[in-house]
Amino acid sequence: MLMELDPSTRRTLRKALRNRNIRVGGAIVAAFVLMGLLAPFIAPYDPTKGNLRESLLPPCSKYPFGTDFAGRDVLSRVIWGARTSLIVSTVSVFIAVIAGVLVGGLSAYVGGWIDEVVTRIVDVMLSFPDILLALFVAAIVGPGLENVIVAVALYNFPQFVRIMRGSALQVKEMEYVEAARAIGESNASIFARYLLPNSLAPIVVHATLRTAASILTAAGLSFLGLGVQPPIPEWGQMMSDARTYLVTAPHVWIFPGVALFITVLGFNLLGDGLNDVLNPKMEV
Amino acid sequence: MLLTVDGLRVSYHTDEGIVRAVDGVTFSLDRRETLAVVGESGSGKSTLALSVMGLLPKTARVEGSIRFLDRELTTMREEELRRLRGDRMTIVFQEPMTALNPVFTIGRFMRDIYLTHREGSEEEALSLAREWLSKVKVPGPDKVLNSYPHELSGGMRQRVLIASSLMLEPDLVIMDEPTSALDVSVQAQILRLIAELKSQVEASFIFITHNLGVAAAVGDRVAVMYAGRMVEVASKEEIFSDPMHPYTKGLLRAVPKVSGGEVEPIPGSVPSLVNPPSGCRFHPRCPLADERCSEEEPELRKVRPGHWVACHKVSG
Amino acid sequence: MSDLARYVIRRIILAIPTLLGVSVIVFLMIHMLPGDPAQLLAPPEATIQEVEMIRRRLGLDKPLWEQYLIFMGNALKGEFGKSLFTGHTVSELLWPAYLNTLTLSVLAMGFGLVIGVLMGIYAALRPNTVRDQAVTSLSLFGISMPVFWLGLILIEIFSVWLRLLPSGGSGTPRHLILPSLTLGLVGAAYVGRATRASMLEVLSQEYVRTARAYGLPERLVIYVYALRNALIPVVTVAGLIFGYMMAGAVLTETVFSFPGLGRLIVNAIFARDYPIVQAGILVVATTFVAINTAVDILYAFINPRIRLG
Amino acid sequence: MLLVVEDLVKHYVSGGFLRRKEVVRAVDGVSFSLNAGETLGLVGESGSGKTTVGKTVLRLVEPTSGRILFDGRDVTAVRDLSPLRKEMQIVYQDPMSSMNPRMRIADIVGRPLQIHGLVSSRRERDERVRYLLERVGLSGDHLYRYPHEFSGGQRQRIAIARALAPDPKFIVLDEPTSALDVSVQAQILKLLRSLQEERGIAYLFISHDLAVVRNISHRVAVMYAGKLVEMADVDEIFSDPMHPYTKGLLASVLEPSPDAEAPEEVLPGEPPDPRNPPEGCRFHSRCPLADERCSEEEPELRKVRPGHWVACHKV
Repeated sequence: MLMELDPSTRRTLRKALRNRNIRVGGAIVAAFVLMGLLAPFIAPYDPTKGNLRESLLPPCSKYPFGTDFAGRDVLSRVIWGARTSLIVSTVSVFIAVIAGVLVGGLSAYVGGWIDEVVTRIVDVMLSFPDILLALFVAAIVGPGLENVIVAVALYNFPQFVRIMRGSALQVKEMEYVEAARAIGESNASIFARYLLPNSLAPIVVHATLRTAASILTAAGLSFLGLGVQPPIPEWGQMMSDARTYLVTAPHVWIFPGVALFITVLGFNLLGDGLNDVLNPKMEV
Repeated sequence: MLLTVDGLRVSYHTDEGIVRAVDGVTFSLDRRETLAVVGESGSGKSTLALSVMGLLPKTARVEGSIRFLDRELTTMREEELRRLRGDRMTIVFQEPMTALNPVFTIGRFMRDIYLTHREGSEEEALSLAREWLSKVKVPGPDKVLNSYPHELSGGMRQRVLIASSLMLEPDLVIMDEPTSALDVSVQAQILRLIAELKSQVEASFIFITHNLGVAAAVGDRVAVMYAGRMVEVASKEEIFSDPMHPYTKGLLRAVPKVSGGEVEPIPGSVPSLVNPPSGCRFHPRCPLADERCSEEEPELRKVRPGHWVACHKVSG
Repeated sequence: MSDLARYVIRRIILAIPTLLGVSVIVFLMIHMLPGDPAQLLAPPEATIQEVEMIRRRLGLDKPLWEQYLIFMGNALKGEFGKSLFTGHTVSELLWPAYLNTLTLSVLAMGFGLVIGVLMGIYAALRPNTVRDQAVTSLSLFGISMPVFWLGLILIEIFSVWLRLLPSGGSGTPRHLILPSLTLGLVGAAYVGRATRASMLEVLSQEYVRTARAYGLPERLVIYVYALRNALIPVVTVAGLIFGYMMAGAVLTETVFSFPGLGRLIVNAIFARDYPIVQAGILVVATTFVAINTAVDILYAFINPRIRLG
Repeated sequence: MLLVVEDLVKHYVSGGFLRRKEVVRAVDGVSFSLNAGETLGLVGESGSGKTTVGKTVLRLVEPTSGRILFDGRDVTAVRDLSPLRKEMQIVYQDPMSSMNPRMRIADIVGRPLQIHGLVSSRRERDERVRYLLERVGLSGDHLYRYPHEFSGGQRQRIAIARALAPDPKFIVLDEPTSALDVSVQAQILKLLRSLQEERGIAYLFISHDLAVVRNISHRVAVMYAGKLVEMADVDEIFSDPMHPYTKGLLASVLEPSPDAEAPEEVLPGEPPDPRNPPEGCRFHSRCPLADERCSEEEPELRKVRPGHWVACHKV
């Protein structure tokens, strides 16, 4: 019974597997995740140890992506960088989703002055556009892996509150919620059985898209020197280091940039595809 | 004949399969005549209207012939068709709420229609619009010209659309459930208005509705559609006093009346257009159906002068 | 009072609590930092007596709410105290940088809007065709592109290879081209996506079908009847993107060594020059709130229905 | 009397901070009663407040004032609505939007049974649901399907099964056949009637369609702009309507007959804006009989004959 999928889930799944965005995006994301997980096994060199005599080598057979100023293998650092981005983006988005869904969902369901206060707080948080809130947090707590996660989570949180709240407000007005009250469902049961499951589709889509944005934000912070600190390999930080050798050794910033771009693209494709499947609009 | 539709078929490809929205419809319309087309959901009546207007989505496949003013519409270039639309043939849709552009005033809309099809000045356009708004009994036409759609009631919006579609004195006016979204009392007003306008203009009307009472009130002739086909066409008098197709008969028995009396449901439900029943599409719900009905598709044939029926079980 | 006037006033008044919230957060920054604010605001080599003097001079010994009122009073006058290290007042440093960033953002926004809206319409008019997919992919690339990486690539192409444009610095209009192009391309991608989605939605509306049913020429239907409606949500997106540009300029400015607000803030963070950080963030956030309020008001002018809300 | 509604009022107040304050008088002093096993048809045009009456009676909408007695209990006063929810149910116009799209039929129909502790196990629940589905004319095998897999008529049967599940004494039917095709509507009307005969359920049947109301009701109440204007036995109200609005409504109805014509305009204008109803009799602006008094003094609903109530100065 549990093993067999019901027809509508199966249909959604079939639609998802036929969707090109999901296939391409999913493949990229899977490759990125594997790269992050398997970094210790597939990276040819230690990403933190370099040989200064082999500094800034262009791509060659020994170092396919060349080496950086400290003579570290760029390929290995790109591979390990995936792990850093994976941790930062997924953990921060996960925290933001859980907190955002609860706060936004309850705020919408309870309504009244609580909703009013939550909305104001979210408005204030969203008044720090884009990377600015993360920058603000980074300025207070300082750089470092954990702090970047906190900063990025805090920057994602109000967005999920807003989306969940909007979605839940819409669902709350649906007749089936009233019908649930009519048969005597309790508030807790309405929230868990009716409101939450029907509000989640936009959250899933958005979580994917925010993962993409968070990878960019985290890399941006690191690029500014306010993010993940050396020696932990991180793509944004690698590019920042390479700016000094912009002209002489472009391979040092091109490869992490390509990795970053493709990874973000993968999540964005996946998000778009999920949007097509989960929030179908009328066909024109 | 103003309009002749012959063997019209319209189909769409969808995820579920090919939808045969209209499947072999033939009829013609005289000048100054009103044909009421009645059918339940999925009967293809609205698709029929859209195909005459050339407003079907690009994905639709159209076969057969539609001749209007002695010209073939199905093969006509879009630009030529566009010139006919709004000028020689017009359509009034069901939802007056969503049919009007929310960000433009009524005057802007009516002016644009006029200037699209006529050489003339803006003043001429607005004065004609004002004249027609008075003809459809809109109180304060000047104020309405400067109003946005959301500032008008449903009944007023529908009057505006009727004025817009009659303003250029077309030959054919299609009304696609124009009163279905309105209250009973407002529906009565609009139907009365249409009846009065009919005597003032030269146009022919195709009036599409799911409501048998409305069809009886406006139609000279009535066509009954079921699952993409026309099953019976006759004068209003004949169709309501002597219906011949089992579906028409069933429908008339199923509809409750204010004069009282029992209702008799038709068993089953309207078939899917993706995989419609073989033979006569009504046979699974038909009390008279036999083997032939499930195999052979009945043709719409004349059983009496002016009375056409598509049923194996009707003789004559 | 007309509905429109009422709406405009309400929208402006609603921005006030948001701005107050922003100012409180920015004000509290000094107090959220680990350590003694007076110590943080004193030069590193200051003696205990000097720190105490600073504490009194800056009013850090007063109750928090009083400090906030003083902070706000000064902020409203455009005064944010002195930089801790350079000897300049914060205003002297802030406003030129702000102006630079504003110039950069406005240029980028103009560029992004024009390209984005055109791309969006082009794609929406031929949905699911190869050309639509090309445009859609391009905008997806745009939003997936790390802005600093794009900047580096443009430098590599236009400054290193072609030697057409300066790779950094400021002063001449030529210095603005690459940074605003970088920001503008990303902005165009977002605007393009929003326009396409909105245009597709509008094209499926009944009033578009009505316009066609009355034979209105396709050009009128699309560029007037549909576009006017389609741009309503795009205006909102544009407001958000402008904020993104103001803040996203941090990265672009760093890449191009452009003396804007973002770079000022980042450098101040490194130097622990907190008055500058506070002022910079407050100014960006205030601009963002102001723009979004303006957008909402603009909205009411485009869309007659919103005035009732 | 199973249900007694006394002077029910529901005003919606909107606006507030710099928004124009508006009071929508959706329901403005409505009284009626309903016997066990009886159907009261509540007729009115859009904005007449008929749906609000139905929802307020169930306290899905909180009344502004008035009293609702159900089976001797004061519905407006109870704190725990749960026991009442078991006995009073509702069926909506659009069955699709009134069902959680992510629930299976077994859950949709079975939840009321679980909530009110009428079944002790999942198996028992499924058995009951199967029985209910078959009773409303569906196959019991549909248990594990989702609402979107059914046709409109089938969905309405499921909604009826859900309302039936806790074995209620009273069901509000809010335009239950308006979204259905004519041929299917007749099936649902027939089903509702047979269920009433079998279980003695009382119905409040809300509809804008006079013909449907005539078909199913024992008594009929006509609403206009938040007020009851006339109430009488079904045959009497259709054969001898007394309020000018009822008369106008009846004259506006179109019957499928060979000699039908577009109706004469008997009700000019449109229903009033409930935010700003006319003074005096709310119908006076559209009434052919109205005089000065009608525009000043609000007529009471009064008994003009046994069982026939009218609110009109001219009757």
